[in-house]
Amino acid sequence: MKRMNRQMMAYRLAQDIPDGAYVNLGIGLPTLVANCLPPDREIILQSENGLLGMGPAPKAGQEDPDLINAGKQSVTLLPGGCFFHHADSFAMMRGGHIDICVLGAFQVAANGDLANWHTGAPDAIPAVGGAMDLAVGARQTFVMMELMARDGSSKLVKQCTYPLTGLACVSRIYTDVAIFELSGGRAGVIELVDGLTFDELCSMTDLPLIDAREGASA
Amino acid sequence: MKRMNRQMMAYRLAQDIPDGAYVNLGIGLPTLVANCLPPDREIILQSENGLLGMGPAPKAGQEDPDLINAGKQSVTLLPGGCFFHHADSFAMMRGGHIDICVLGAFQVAANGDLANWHTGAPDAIPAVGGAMDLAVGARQTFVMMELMARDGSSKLVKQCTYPLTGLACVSRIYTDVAIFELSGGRAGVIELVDGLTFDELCSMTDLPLIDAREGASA
Amino acid sequence: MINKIMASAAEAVSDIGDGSTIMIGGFGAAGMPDQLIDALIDQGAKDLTVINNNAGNGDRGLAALIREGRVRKIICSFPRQSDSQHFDARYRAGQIELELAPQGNLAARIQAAGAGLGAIFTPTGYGTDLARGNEVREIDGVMHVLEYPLHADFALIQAFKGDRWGNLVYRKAARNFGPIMAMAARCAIAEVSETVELGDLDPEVVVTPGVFVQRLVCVPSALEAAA
Amino acid sequence: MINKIMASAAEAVSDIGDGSTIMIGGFGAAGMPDQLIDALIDQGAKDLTVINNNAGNGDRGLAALIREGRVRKIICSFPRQSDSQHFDARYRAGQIELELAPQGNLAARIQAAGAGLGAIFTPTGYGTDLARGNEVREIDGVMHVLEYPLHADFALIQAFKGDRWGNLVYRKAARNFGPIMAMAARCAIAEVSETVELGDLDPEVVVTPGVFVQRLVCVPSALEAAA
Repeated sequence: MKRMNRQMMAYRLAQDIPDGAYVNLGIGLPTLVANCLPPDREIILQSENGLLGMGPAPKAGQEDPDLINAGKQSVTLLPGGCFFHHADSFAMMRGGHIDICVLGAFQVAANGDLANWHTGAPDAIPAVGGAMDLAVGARQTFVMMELMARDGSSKLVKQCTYPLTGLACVSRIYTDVAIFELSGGRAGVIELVDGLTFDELCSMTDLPLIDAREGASA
Repeated sequence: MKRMNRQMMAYRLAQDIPDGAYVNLGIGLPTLVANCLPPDREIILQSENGLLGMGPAPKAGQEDPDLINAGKQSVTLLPGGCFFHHADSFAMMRGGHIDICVLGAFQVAANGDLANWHTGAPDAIPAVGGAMDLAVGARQTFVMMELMARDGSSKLVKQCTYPLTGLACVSRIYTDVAIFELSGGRAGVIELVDGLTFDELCSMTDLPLIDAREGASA
Repeated sequence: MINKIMASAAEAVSDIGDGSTIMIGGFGAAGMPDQLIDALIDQGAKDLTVINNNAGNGDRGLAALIREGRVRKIICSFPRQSDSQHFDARYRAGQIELELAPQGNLAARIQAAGAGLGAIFTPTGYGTDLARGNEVREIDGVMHVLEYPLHADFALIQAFKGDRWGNLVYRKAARNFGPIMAMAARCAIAEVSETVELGDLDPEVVVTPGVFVQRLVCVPSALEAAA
Repeated sequence: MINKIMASAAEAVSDIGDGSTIMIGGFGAAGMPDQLIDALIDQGAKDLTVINNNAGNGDRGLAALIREGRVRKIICSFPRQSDSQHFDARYRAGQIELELAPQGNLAARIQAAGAGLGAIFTPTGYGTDLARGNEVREIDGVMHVLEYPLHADFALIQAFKGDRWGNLVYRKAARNFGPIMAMAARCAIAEVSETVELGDLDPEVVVTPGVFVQRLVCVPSALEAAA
């Protein structure tokens, strides 16, 4: 089995974003997708802090402290981009105007429940940001994560044990070993990395998966 | 008794608008106030259709179809004025940002109830516009009206018989014969035109009025 | 490549079906998308529910749509005006349904739809005939009524300039309902006086970000009319 | 004559009392009104409830206010960051109360306050720990939670340019919470990089109409910092 690294995951996910899509990339892992967008497509990135048409990082020395993304990193604005206030920014999300958001996750349940904001550990300082708004507001919520946690457990679960971000909101999960489509309360596998069998994947997740790959018998 | 004409009423009311006030003048009679504002005060007029800093009517031939007031008459914009959309415009009113609105009325009750949008006649086509928003939203709602209706009845009443615009929202009434301050469910008379006695006014309204003129014993 | 600019008003409104709910921008004639409405009249869609502040002025725009008998119901705040004769006639003949809303609640409900809110408690209209039947609640000592968002299938609006991403700027008080209607409709269509190259609109002054606009069409004559 | 321009940041914040609720603009450092906060620290007000998106970054602005022990409670969406050490320390020591809100609900509640709404039903947060105890309701098949407006005694915001009537324009993503916080506070105070003559701001591009701003103060160094 050849696991994908994070860059490859980002590249793979980016291929599934159609031309003309309005996309919000969550902080952390999803940010990598910005650099992998197919150059022949026009994809418009929204940043929760009031940018539409966000461009790549500026050249060294050209950073502007007033031009940052949700992760507070310096960015640029493409021609055709614009600025707006926070209420309008979240109206974009909550009002269903963003086609796709990509979020990281601690856990995703087969029914689409998402946990990505708080480990629930008693000494952790919780922080939620815009995750809950994106999870329920975007037309589609994609998750990008390694399938297995550091302790070897699957992050795709029957039921989340971490505090929830949103209910039944995730439609796809892009992992380092497989891509899952969540629908009707169940997880379908639509792609596997080379060298991994469907049965091996099932044993990794301990979940009843559906083989939904092209050509697979349903 | 020397009744005030509409121009005099507008002039009298304008004297009570302080420097720096944000004011919305309803369509009809209150519009006259715009031309009577004391020239030594800076008073900023809001128009519900998205103008702040509304100026006087333009010179003939300089009308702009995109620059109109709530009554759809051509206006101008003063230096320092600006434009905004309807949701922001009514946020200004409903959010308590407008100091004074001036409205016309069919009836006002002593407790401040206002009726000014609909006669209730079965063949009338109702139209409300921004009256209900202004009535409840402005910090103070002034009414400007002739005291007596055409049929000789008082428009200041114990209880409105016309459909209501807002409850307990009017604080002052500027009429052609007297100025009333409404407070605690009762109407106080704070000014009378020359030649009219307090008792004569009481008989005109058929209401228990309070003599709240300067120097009057309460 | 994203290009929301359509070749004609006719093309822009071609898929508006009978029975659609349509927001139409404008406060009186200012901001009224006359050319899109003319195209809609030509297109023939009927049985429409229209959301506008008024019920048409004079003989153009919304007034013409009403005159042609295409509007089954209108949701507005101020139908009765000196020049609303086409609405008046149909209303008195029982040929058009009227839902009257206080103007600020109308705007707030449109904004709520665009922002994905489920409902709002607003003080406006409490205790009046226009909130009869609404759920009421006292909040912080003030009585409020519950109002639901107003969504639409299409919004027809007028703007000043636009680009191929759908970014819009408006002209003076013609802005009125345009920005919030664009947000509240499944498909927002703008007629603009001028289309400009991407990047020509200063990102600080864009009023309607392109994400809220699905189609725009350039109608130069509106510019001339305004000049 | 209306002149909302104050001589100094110290004068602008002089009447902020102990126990006040204060909205502070900014998303991270962008839009953070550092100089007003410095003046507030000098002024000495304590026991403050602060509404901001974060809980301070680095050693300046809100972070400094927290470090000085003036903040009793913070309402925000994203306190924990790599450089939120001053908040982290006080939070772990039990010296500051945290009310966490999803960022979009935070923005919507601030906007609702400015717009005079009594409450809103929002889908965000339903079924999560952050909406535990909130009234819930299914509307059009979607579950919503009831959220109440966030009002403030004062808003401290940063803008780019302003005039004596209080009209403001912002710079890039520093706009963030400024426009809605100005609307939600009883007294909104803006620090601007430049004050301009009345009429110098194009009426089409004013982002915050002056009616929402009570005081402004020119802090030219912010311009230099941004340049």
